[in-house]
Amino acid sequence: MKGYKSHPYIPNSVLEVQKEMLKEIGLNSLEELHAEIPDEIKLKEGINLPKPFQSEYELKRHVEGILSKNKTCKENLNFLGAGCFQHYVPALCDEINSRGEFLTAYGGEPYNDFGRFQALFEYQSLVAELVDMDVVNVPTMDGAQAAATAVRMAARITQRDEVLVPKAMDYEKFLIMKNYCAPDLTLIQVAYNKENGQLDLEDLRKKVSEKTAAIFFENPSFLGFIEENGQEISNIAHDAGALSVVGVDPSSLGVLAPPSQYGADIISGDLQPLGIHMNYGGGQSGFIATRDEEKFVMEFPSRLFGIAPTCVEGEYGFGDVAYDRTSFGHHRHEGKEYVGTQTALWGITAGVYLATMGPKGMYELGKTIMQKSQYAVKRLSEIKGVKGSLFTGVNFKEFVVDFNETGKRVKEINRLLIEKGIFGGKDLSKDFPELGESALYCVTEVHTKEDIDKLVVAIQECVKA
Amino acid sequence: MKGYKSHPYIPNSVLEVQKEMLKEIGLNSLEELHAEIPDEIKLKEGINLPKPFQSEYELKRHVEGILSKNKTCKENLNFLGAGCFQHYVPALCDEINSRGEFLTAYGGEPYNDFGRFQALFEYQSLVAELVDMDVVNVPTMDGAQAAATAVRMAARITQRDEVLVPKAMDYEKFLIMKNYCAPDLTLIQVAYNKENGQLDLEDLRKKVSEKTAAIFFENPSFLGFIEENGQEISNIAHDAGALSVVGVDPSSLGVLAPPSQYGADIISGDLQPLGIHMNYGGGQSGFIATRDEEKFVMEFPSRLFGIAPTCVEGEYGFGDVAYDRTSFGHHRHEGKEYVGTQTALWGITAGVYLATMGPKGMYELGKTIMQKSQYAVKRLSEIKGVKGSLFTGVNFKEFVVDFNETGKRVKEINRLLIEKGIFGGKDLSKDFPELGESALYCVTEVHTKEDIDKLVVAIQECVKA
Amino acid sequence: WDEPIIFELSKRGERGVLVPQAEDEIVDLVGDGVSKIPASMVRKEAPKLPEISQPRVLRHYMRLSQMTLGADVNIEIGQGTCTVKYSPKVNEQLARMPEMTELHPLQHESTVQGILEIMYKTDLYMREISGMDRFTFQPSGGSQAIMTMASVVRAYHKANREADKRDEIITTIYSHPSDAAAPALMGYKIIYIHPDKDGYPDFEAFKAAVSEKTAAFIVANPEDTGVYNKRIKEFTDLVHEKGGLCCYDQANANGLLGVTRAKEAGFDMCFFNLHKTFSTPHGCGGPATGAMGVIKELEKFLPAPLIDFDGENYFLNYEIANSPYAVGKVRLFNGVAPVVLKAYAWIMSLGAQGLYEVAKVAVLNNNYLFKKLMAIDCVDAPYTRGKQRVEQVRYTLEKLTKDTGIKTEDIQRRMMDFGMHYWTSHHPYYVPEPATLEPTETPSKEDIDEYIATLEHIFKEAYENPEIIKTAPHNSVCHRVDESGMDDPKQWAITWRSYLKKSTT
Amino acid sequence: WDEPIIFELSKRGERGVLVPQAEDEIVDLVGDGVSKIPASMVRKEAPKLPEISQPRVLRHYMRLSQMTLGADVNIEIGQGTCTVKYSPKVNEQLARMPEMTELHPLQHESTVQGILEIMYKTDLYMREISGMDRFTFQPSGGSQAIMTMASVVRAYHKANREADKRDEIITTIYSHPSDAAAPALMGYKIIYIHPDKDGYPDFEAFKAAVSEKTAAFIVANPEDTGVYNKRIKEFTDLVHEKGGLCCYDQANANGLLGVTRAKEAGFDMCFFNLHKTFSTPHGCGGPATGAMGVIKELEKFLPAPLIDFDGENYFLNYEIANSPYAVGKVRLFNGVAPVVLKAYAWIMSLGAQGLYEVAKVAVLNNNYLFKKLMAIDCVDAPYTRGKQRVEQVRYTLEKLTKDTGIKTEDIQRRMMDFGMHYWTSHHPYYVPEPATLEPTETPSKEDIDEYIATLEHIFKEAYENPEIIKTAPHNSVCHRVDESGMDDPKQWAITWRSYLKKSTT
Repeated sequence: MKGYKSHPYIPNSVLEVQKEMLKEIGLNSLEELHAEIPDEIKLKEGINLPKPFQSEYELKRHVEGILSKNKTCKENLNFLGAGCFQHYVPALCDEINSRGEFLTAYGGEPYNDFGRFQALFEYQSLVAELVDMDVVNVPTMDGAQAAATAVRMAARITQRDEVLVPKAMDYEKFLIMKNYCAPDLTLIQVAYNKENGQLDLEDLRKKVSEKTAAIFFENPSFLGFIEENGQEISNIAHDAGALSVVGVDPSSLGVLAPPSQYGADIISGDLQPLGIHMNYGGGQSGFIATRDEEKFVMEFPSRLFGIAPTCVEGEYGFGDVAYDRTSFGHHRHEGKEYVGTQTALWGITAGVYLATMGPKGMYELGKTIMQKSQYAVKRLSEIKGVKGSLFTGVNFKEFVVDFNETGKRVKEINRLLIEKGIFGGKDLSKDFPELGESALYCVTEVHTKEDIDKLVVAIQECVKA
Repeated sequence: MKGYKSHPYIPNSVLEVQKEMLKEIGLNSLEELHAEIPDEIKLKEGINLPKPFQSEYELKRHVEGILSKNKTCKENLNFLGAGCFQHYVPALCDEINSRGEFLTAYGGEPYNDFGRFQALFEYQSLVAELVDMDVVNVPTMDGAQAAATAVRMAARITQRDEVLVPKAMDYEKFLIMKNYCAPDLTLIQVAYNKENGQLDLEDLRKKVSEKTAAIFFENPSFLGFIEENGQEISNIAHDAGALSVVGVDPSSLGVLAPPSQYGADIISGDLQPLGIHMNYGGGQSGFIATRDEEKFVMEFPSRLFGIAPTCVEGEYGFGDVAYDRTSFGHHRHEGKEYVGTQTALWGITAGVYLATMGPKGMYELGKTIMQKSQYAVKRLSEIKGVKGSLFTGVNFKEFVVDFNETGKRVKEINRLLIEKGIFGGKDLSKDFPELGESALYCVTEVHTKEDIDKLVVAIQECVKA
Repeated sequence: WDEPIIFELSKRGERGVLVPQAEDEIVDLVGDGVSKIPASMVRKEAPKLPEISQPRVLRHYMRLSQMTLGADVNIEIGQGTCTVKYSPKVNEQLARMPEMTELHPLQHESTVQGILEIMYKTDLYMREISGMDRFTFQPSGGSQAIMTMASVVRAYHKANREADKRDEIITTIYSHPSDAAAPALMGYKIIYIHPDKDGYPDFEAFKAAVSEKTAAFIVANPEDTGVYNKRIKEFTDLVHEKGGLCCYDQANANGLLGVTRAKEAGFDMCFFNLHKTFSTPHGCGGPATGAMGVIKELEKFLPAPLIDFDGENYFLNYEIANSPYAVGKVRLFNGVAPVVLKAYAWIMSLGAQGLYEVAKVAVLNNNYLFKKLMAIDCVDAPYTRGKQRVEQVRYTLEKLTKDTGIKTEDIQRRMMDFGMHYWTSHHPYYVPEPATLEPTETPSKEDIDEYIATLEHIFKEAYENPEIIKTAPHNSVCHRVDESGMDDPKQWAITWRSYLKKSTT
Repeated sequence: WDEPIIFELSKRGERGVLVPQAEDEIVDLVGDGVSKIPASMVRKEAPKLPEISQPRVLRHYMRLSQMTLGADVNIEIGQGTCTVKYSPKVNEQLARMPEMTELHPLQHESTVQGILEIMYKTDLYMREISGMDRFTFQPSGGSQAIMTMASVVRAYHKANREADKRDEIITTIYSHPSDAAAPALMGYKIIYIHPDKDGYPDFEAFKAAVSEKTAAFIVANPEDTGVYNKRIKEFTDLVHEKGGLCCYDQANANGLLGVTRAKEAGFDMCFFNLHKTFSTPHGCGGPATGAMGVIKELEKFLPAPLIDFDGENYFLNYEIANSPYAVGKVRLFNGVAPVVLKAYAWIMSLGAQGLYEVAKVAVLNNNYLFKKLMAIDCVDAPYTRGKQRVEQVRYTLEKLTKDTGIKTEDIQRRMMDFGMHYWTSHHPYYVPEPATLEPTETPSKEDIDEYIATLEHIFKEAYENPEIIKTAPHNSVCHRVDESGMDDPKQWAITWRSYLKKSTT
């Protein structure tokens, strides 16, 4: 019989066993299986793939060989952020998410997958404290998806179809939201204040209307600054009968006020900063939080795990809250959006992170980041022709470095930096042409003073070169 | 109060909790603890250690920084063996021995540590099949310790006090056995045949006597050759009323006969080749095997886990066989040698390895090693002045490369090889001065043809240089 | 373990991990950093996260993990349609190397040649396996892939200026719920085709449904019943005739690898769930990848970037997807690279012969299970009598329920007492008292026999001692949950803080 | 889980992992390799190892791991003398980096500067912590360290030409059994000192025992009872007066870190079990390290090599231990380096203040537990009434046994029903119906309270429902084992093959 016999991954690839089982079902060979598939569409030749490695060792050595061509943010010094952040991942996070039980569980019930339900319920509860809201969902794909769903929820609640979004946001995130909201919703961009980067309230007031379902803004913004007028923006939304939807970086919430405290109705964000490795972008994971009101809860497309009593006094059990909202419920495509495999393991990981960090850890994290990024801005500003921060106002973690007066292109500077083992900030010249040659730098708790000093010296050299 | 408060590793380092607990036991401060220790011997100043790292991140980065000074056998090409071997470690081995439950268990009972008992019982049983013997112990420190205990067992059984050992053995192992057997036993070295390296039977016959407790020999020997006269040596031992004790490399037993089949009464060896990383020598782990006869079993100092029925029909339970033999039993120092923490996790790992490899895997492993090492010998012999193998006869995994005619010292060649990213074989010139400038090379399944060819080219260049 | 909720472990003053502080020189220069935060944005009260020492956090989650029935510890047959198969540990080891985990997605291409090579080659292999011409790994799950397919459909018709007129998408009731829900979200009207009496999608109904309004046909084949639509080519031909596109939900293509492909069946697009068909671990529900492939003609509508090779270097290609109608983007960055890496390693450890073996054994295991279960009096499976199923079967316990009153949900709870999964089905239950079982290629014959024996034991109980089933589970981690509050806003509690509020009033 | 013995999982033809084969070119040149094996040495029949697929091997060991009560999952108080504390996961991560695992011990020093630096610095820190002048990490467990101490004693007296006359080693009954067994193996006559009525080693008896025949005094302090010998300096002085050496068993120095040291108490040698005092994980019983320190005068007898620093490079120093009487070697290569690495990381995360905190909290926890347990009527602890103990206490349940017939072993088995450890004591039981409990610094107050409450619950059962204790365990992984065959050569079965032979006859 054709096929790869006695393969370690396939117990029943043993020929004798196959014969025995085939006999049991009245067949003589594996080829007699797939009888229902018409010959015309069966492959005659088999597919054309490279010869498989003949041993686990060779496979491992091969893949390690390929991976060794990557240059990591561990051996190099990385200042890229822009939605994916290099934070320290406590050992417990990896320990737990590599536990085989969590790694290979999927869709079991609250009885046999009790730990999965509890861990995700706890994740919901922990993020809820961080954002000071009563409802948080099982994680969605990424922060962009979370934002897209959040504004769709707002549109369903308000029965309106325009969403105001900041011009100063990640262009890729904008594209994701745009595609996801099409064809039902229209996204309208609100300008930013050229001075301090903040949402242009005048433009906002101009664009808000009785068609506005939601005002979506971010804090800290994509360009890193802290949006000061959160409450005012929320008021403008509410005055117009719209909802205030805020995207937030959870790593900031030890020191920054959660959006719920300045009027947000729905909060979205990305969990990746909370104990999840960057994974070339594979660590993204979105969350959405609302108040515990039926009109909000019933608009979530995601699963929501709830705690419940069992038939034994004092025992906790878990289950799905309002399951029939979802596309897994009886209404299928008439449920809310759709649900499916998203990023649960990262949710569990974020839970481990928050439980490990505690309130003090989150405060210190925020504080250290504030200090180190301010230090970097200050030191970079000392370089002739470089402005450490293009905007006035205070930043969290990220800031726009202005290279316009150096006469060098960011692209060129970054190329030179790579040679020095440094990954410079994201080049903004394409998505934000109005900012000229500027780059979005990210500084977190992983950067030591020495690292920042090294960056400053390197940029100095690049600018001179 | 002094000390490091609110440390993550020490829950009760929280000041308030300490006060509460102190109050409970009628004290006011931590300093009032240790009341029983006389002031004269209490430290006044505290000890002088570096300031601890203030975060897990800094600790990790610091240690990674130090470790990065190591050059590994993964980035480089390693041909060192001599008791510690670079084999492929299947992913399952690391997966299982990093499971927190196994990693942090210790001395529980067969009820709550059921898995530990079963895993170690299975390890014993798996090694038993490999060596074709009925009794195997819970692992001891390393192969040298196993050999030392094996000959001590033989001495107790025979009530004699001389042990014959091969001259062609690891000098460090010899020292370990010598220290461990002193002052009761005398080790007498038996010469080897200069031609083929094998035990000199003439010399052996000369030295064996009614004082001989055991003839200890190794197969494959330290110098890598296969000892052909196993049965004859065992016969000589038995004829003299001594026991035949054989040290063996378990990775050879898929293709080589186990010593039990050529007369061995006790087998010893090191488990490190069976799925355990080299760990700079930290992966060593010894085993001892005998027949299931009371006179052997009762001489083991180690724990021996046995299978037993429970009060539930058909259920397996586990326990200690003949516990009172050990120094943990009622006889304390009159028990057999002593017992304590040894290398249980490596025993479990070796069990996983053997269960994963199966009979076919062990055969193929042996075969591949035979082929690749023969290939290396052949190719090395093509280099002018180099003899791929100094001895005639067949080798397993290791072989003595003779550089005498190159006019170069092994030390120098190895230095040059390091520059090319190759770790050459162990320099034998110190421990085996009679072999001149020769080195013990090791080739296993991890070496590809390309690797070996690279070595050959490199040595060629070194020899010329 | 009787483990508390994590908030109950909190003790004021305990720390789980210490965080780096700014160096003294930094503090000297910038101060405490936080004083600069605008007053309106200062957090006044710390978040009420628990304060727990590190060993206690660890113990908590270790215990929770032990209370989770992952594929690593149980016989996976009972999670039908989910294709829970063995995820090799070596692949996990590889994906956890810093050369994978410590990469930022915006690093310059020259610094990520390794992962780009892997993604590029996996694309090539996927093309071979499906017959499609180009894959994107951006969709990070099956549903997102379906949404992306619907987006491409929209883009395609827009480019052809037919978007307005084509507003219908046809699917079948035994395709995944997302095959309807995701296109519906993208604005399409959904038309469901029901099965004919043999369980095949009803061709006559289909003919009636296809028209100039048809934007696309999105379907799984085999469907959740395990029935393979033999006339699939007629279906796709018909759609093409009318100008629509054909999208293949191959989330679970486990029974077809190397046997038949999307291309031969006439599809323009398809996607594979790498965590189903290609063995990457399910992770309690992601992260995942819905690798989506299209024919050449549709390539230009895919979300950007695609990964390409110029003969020397791998690079992110933004040029291909430059149609003004292109989807743009569906997920941040470049998808879940470690998942692609694991799928790559899996393919490279099996090759063409191995993938064929996977499909054949998955189908063999399924039909063996099918045969054995059908021999049990109270088990039946509607449709295609006497014919083979592909990789799974949807059974019915209608007779059991009639005889004993025990419902499929009761059996489900009781199975957990034996440490096994058992899945009923997606809602609504078109098959009465359904159970969907899918053995994949991973269980051995002994495993399957054990699973069957356990079911038989429970069916026997149903007739002899139904009470034990109704009150199950007995030996699982927790007892029967009172779900009565789950749909009641006054009672539901989605977070601990909400639970505390509601349980005190 | 009701998991079979691994041999029962075997299925002919299954493979767990594939092994590299020689390349074709190699085969062409050397053939099959195995034909060259001398006929006498060919294995004729393959070893009867089981044949099992990879997922099944994994599932087997995953299940066994879940059935093991490691410190990561339970409240560790019940393994007295074992000092089972928290082993930080970050240390484990570090020790599993290839820069640690993939080092061959014979690599040239220039290629292992990192690990040598760590071992060298750990030596320096150990010197500070103990007051000794040089450490070796070669002994790979406490017992081997004791054996090494005895070897150094022998070497020292040999060098002084007193070896023949000094053939006695003195220890105490509450020191570890190996403190007697290992020196006995090294040829020494063992003299045990019993405690006086207060539980301190009897000084009068000791005076009588010390003589010119005394080679050394090897002792733990505190002993297993948790009693600290206050007059220890008088003991060591006396031994020195008579020309003997003093060896300190500090396997568990957890209660003394930063409080008092071997040096001040007058010892010439000591050792720390890194898996006890310095938190490296116990690994089901090793691999481990018995870090052994000596005063300057004894350095030259240590096993070689020692690790040194020439101001620029770290190197293996074979010169120091060049006494012709030196021990030579006790373990292959340079000990268990990853264990040393983990201890280094632990020290660097605590510093002097942290080690002091460890000792204080370990003693605080112990005395808190002590106080609470002594308040229970049926619990007592002989010796030093009303005084503090150091890090552990040996209790007696004599009253309980008298009252109820329930013995300490019965309590032990019953504790397992609650997922907790409980250790009786080393044999022989000098303290009747003993229990040795050691909370270390790891459990929280709540953990200790829970442990106490569980014990109280069981004691109550002993009076009210003793049967449930006698037949325990009920909820553990297996039921009461019939140990009757364990000492019977006809019945014992140390391997599966032996079990099969014996159970069929």
